[in-house]
Amino acid sequence: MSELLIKNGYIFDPISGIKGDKADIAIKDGKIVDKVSSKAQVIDASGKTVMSGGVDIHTHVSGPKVNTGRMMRPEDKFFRGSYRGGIIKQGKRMEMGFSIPSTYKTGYAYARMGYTFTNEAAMPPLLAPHVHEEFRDTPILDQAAMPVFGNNWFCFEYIKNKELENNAAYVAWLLNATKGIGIKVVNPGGTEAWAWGENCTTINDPVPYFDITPAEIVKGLIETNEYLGLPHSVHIHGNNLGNPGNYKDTLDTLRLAESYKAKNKFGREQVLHNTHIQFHSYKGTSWADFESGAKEIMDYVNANKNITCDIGQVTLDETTTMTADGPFEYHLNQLNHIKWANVDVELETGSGVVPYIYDKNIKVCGIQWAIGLELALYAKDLMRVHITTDHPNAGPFTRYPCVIKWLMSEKARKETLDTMKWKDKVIAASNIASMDRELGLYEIAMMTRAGPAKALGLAAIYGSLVKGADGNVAIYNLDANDLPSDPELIEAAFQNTAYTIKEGVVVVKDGEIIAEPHKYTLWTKVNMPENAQVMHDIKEKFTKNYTVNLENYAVFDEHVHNPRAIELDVA
Amino acid sequence: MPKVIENVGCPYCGCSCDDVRITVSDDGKDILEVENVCAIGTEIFKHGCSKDRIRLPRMRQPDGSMKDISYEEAIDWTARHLLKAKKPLMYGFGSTNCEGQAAAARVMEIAGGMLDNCATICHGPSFLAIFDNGYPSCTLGEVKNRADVIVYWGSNPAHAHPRHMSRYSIFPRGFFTGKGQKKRTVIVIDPRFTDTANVADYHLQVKQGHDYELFNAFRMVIHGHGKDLPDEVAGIKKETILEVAEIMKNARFGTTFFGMGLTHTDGRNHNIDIAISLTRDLNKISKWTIMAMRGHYNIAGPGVVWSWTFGFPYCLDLTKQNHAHMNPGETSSVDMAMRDEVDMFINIGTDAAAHFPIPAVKQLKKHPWVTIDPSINMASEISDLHIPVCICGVDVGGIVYRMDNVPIQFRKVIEPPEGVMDDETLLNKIADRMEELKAKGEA
Amino acid sequence: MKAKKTLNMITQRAVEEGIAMEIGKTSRQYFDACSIIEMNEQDMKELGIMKNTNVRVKSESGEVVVKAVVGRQTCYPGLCHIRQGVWANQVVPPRTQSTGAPQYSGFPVTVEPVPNERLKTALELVQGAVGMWKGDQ
Amino acid sequence: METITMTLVQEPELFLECYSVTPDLFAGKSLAEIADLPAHEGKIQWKLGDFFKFEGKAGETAADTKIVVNGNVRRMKRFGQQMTAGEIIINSDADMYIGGWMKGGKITVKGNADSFLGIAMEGGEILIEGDAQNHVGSAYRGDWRGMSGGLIRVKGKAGNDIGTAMTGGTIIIEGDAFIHVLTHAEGGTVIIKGDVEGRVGGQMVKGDAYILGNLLYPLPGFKKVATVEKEVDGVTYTFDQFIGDLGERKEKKKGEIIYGNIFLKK
Repeated sequence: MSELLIKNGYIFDPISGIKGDKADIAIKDGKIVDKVSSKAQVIDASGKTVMSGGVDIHTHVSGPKVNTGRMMRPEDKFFRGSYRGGIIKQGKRMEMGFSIPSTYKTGYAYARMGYTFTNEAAMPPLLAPHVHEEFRDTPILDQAAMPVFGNNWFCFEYIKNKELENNAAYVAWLLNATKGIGIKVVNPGGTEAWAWGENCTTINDPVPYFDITPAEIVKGLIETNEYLGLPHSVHIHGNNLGNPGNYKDTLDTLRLAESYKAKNKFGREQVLHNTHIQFHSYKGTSWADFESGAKEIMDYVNANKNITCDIGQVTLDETTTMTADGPFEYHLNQLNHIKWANVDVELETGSGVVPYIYDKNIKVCGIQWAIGLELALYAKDLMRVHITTDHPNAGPFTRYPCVIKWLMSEKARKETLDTMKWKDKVIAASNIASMDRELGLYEIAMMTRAGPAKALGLAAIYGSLVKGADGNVAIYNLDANDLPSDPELIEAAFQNTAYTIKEGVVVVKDGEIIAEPHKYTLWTKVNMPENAQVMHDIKEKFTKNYTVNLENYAVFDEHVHNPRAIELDVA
Repeated sequence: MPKVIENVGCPYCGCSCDDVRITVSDDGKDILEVENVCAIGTEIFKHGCSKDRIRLPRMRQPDGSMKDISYEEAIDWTARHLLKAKKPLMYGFGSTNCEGQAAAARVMEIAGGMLDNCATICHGPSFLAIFDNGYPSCTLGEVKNRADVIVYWGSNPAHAHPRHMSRYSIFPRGFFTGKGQKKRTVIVIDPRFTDTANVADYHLQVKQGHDYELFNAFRMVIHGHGKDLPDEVAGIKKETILEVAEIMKNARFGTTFFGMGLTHTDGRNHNIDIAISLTRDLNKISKWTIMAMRGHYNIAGPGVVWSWTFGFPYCLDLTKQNHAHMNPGETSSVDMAMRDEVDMFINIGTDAAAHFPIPAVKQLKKHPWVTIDPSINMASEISDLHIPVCICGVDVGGIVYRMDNVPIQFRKVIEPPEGVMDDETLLNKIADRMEELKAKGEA
Repeated sequence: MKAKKTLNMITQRAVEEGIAMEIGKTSRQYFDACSIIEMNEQDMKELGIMKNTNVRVKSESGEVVVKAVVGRQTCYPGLCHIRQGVWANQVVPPRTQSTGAPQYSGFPVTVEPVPNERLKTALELVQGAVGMWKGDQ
Repeated sequence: METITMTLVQEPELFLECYSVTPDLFAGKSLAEIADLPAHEGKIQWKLGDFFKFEGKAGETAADTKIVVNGNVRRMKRFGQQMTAGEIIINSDADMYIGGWMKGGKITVKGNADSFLGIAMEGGEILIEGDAQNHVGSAYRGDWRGMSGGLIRVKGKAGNDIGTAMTGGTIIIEGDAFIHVLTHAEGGTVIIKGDVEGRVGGQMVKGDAYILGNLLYPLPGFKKVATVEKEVDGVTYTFDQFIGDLGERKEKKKGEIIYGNIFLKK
């Protein structure tokens, strides 16, 4: 029986509505409780900010394309270790890489920022054992992964034939087989088209051969998701990412959710999560007249409660883009001519990886930076708008503290803007310079833990300090009543916690890893009767089209690390 | 009652076939029958249950003979020598599961040494090319279901990957390729008239060592400079180049499979690098992918595991504690051997003594040499210590990565000989022992 | 007649070698599969080499005696092939062009008939190279 | 300029990484402090003083510091790595990474240098009086930003990968070179006074190669466009000018297509 008492911190817990009150947090046997005995270990948090452990709703940290990025970029490691004043080994294993960190660095670096849960944003089902192997080697963090469904041949056929129940049975089967948590959609139809070198850039472009449109795919998957009542909603990276003028396609995608209402027992209210919405909020007709569409997009999001999003903030770094949007990565490579990796995955999905430099001296990069921040600053309900960098696409997750700084400080935004070569053009093409909104700690807590946890349907366990939740706590060196006027100090406080506590165990103290307790793999277990038709279809496709045998496809139990199932019953 | 085990993975080549059917004896110790497997795979399973498997570590004695010792002694000896060496090298992993490769990473991080795998002498140059130019690839099912043009360049699957053509590339009938071989065009580019060339529609007998020039010529055609080609490039006539380039351009889905013919010759990585450039070019007008014909069933594994562990797939220098370094040519096994940069050698799941050029073997043999392998091989017969282990895919399961980096879950089919450890257990025990010795200040 | 000619040597995998390797490197099968050099018939004629006779192959880094054959997978004149393995590696130059991969393919060798010389076993070659060979026991 | 002389007194058993031997790290330090600087032999961290004896005096700044290395340091790597100013003179052969990532100053090696000489160099000057091995002025693995400035002169011969992914600066090889010159280059100049086996300018977008000897296997991707007179390293020759790589993507500047050039001495 372990007990821990965190005393006198300023508590920010949007799930329970606590806005900076001075209070104690008690943890017993890994869970938040009302009180603990006098034998409890005490942490003095006076003058410090206390939040639940951070929850990342969308990050690419584990699995085949992340690892392809690591493998193909030795230069992302070179001179970024101790050579250049990098990290000294703190945990059991060394930490490597900047934009695509090693699994060990991933675990340690998230923990140092006070995060305890991440949701891997795209798991190709065929390659699921790889994702789970990386989970095993990622310390501290609890992790989940979303299998991709938006270009899956089974889903195409069931949705085209309007067989909702069959599609639901297939989705449930696949979540079980891959130990996945929810439905991810990436460039619906477009990635399948890319297998023939084509793309779907609007929601109405037909998918070659399959005679279905992205709009039908998305609606079919929303219906499936709500039929099953999964903890998370459909999680979408829509068509036409990254192109000028795409905000219209984004609005088209968002409107697909209009007639749907969330049905689930997990407290989730949205039916669609639009991820890295910054990449989808572009106006203009070319890179020459490129401008922000943040206002149009966020006006729509603000007005529609059944939508959540994360921002995908550009951090102005040299990074590595990676997505299941295969055609986009090819397109990007044609622009920057650096190396390009691509992996089309049979019957299911694809992906691409391209290094990218968001140079603050390039106008477009500056505008992209502005758009992400505008989206957050226009948002009315920050429970529905989450901080991400679409790690590592718009920048590495290790820059979250910097993103928080920009959101909390107009001065910090101005300072960054002032370093840009095309500052005036960036200002002309966006509204960032006129925005004086500064977010507070409560809003940051919404955007970094409470909101994502609620959208994931996991708020009873993560992102919250309510009784019964996991004892995951981040204590930051920030006096909530006397925030530093120097924004750099805000960034520094969020970069390295005073304490990070994972299930009641202090894992980080003063920014240093001191313990590596066990971690969980979260997944969604749908209990429903076996569907004979679907099992027949699965067997047939495995016999005829897959190159891996059905019996070797589902992740073997011994390869799922410390599983923690979210269960639900479907009659 | 003999038992039939289905869906068994074959621990031979990079095809990592997972449809093997094995009948095992009542007591689970013998393999009675093996089906759906090539001639080479059959031998592996046969050997797995042979009665003369080594069961105990063997230490070389001053008179040159080998003496059985306990696992504990072998683990302690290895741990102490690893700690003592200034720059120990662990090399191999051609036949090790990923769990073992992850444990090896832990061992060498504690030991502060060098960690390398067989890719260093096989597809290492392909990694170099991937570093420089990326890797537009796909899974093998994409080839099976979609490809209408197949190129084997410097690779000979008829010999090195016996079921590759039938399972994945030329013959299978996939979703969009219902007519199988009839609708596929096969191009083999090789200086020899290989058995693979024998089933091809086109065999381009390139002048050995001049593949780079031929790739350059194809790229010129794709970029619209076909007319500027000389009459012959690398032994291939201009008309042939133009004709084959036209086939490539008109493919619906093409794949280039390349092998040692490119990685072992002059230019090494650049031959692959330009092949990747050609693939990229072709994607402007068609859909093309490229894939390395990885040799062993899990030789993609260490590249995958060590990339997530350290960020580099091979040739790792872990001597600096806080960060890893990699630069083939410096940190690669054969180069280090020839330069005499290492002072201890662990050969695991391969046979460096047979597969390294002999001058490199002589250099490594100057220092303590440990072989970790189920079998007697050349390395075991010159080593100071030979530690037997289970055979992955036969008496231990685990995850392996197929040539297209698809993870395949291998099953255990028979019980290992009594007392024999698997790689993961052995390596973790060596790591634990090193930590113990360090804690005691005996390092 | 004894002639010398510089050929371009490569070493690659063969299915016979693969099978034999799994049987064991000390096996007869491995010996039979790997101790041969495949050459073009024209080169053999020029060098005065009878089919299936022993030849000495010399490179910048070593030499080895192997049996000369015309392989099924033919080489063009000037190109020769020894299957990957112990015999080939007696002559493969360890230079890597700073890539880590030795020069397994494309290095000059001279081939001369030595019909009366004996082929060595794999073990004799490897143990011999490191000073451990004590003769057949 | 102050001179500090370091003389080898103890040979390392393996190879020693002398990343601390730069004018930048020596400047402003006493002899004892310099002798205390780290050097790695495998996993063992030694001090420079374990291998060298030091005499003379370091300058206040890097630019004011000259380091003379005596004794056979053939098995020592990384001299002058990342140096920004000052001078190093090595009176023997030296191993890999001489002047790697160098930004300024000058390095002279009186003997041969091994591979990765001046990789990713940004400025300054390297003179090798003997031969160099492979990857002279190349990029680090995977980086598309190779040597971008400065001058490397090798009086002897060099191996493969000269100026791979080069973007600027000049490399002069006075002897022969093997294969892969200016591969993937996007700028820079390589002059080879001897013969080259082949593969000059493959995948090159931009850059200039001058070859005074023979080019045994020219790439098909280069096309002869002119005969020109050019001054190379102080001497004027007549060259055939070839443009390419016609198989690689091309960039336009002010509407004109930019090519890589190979100038072959007539």
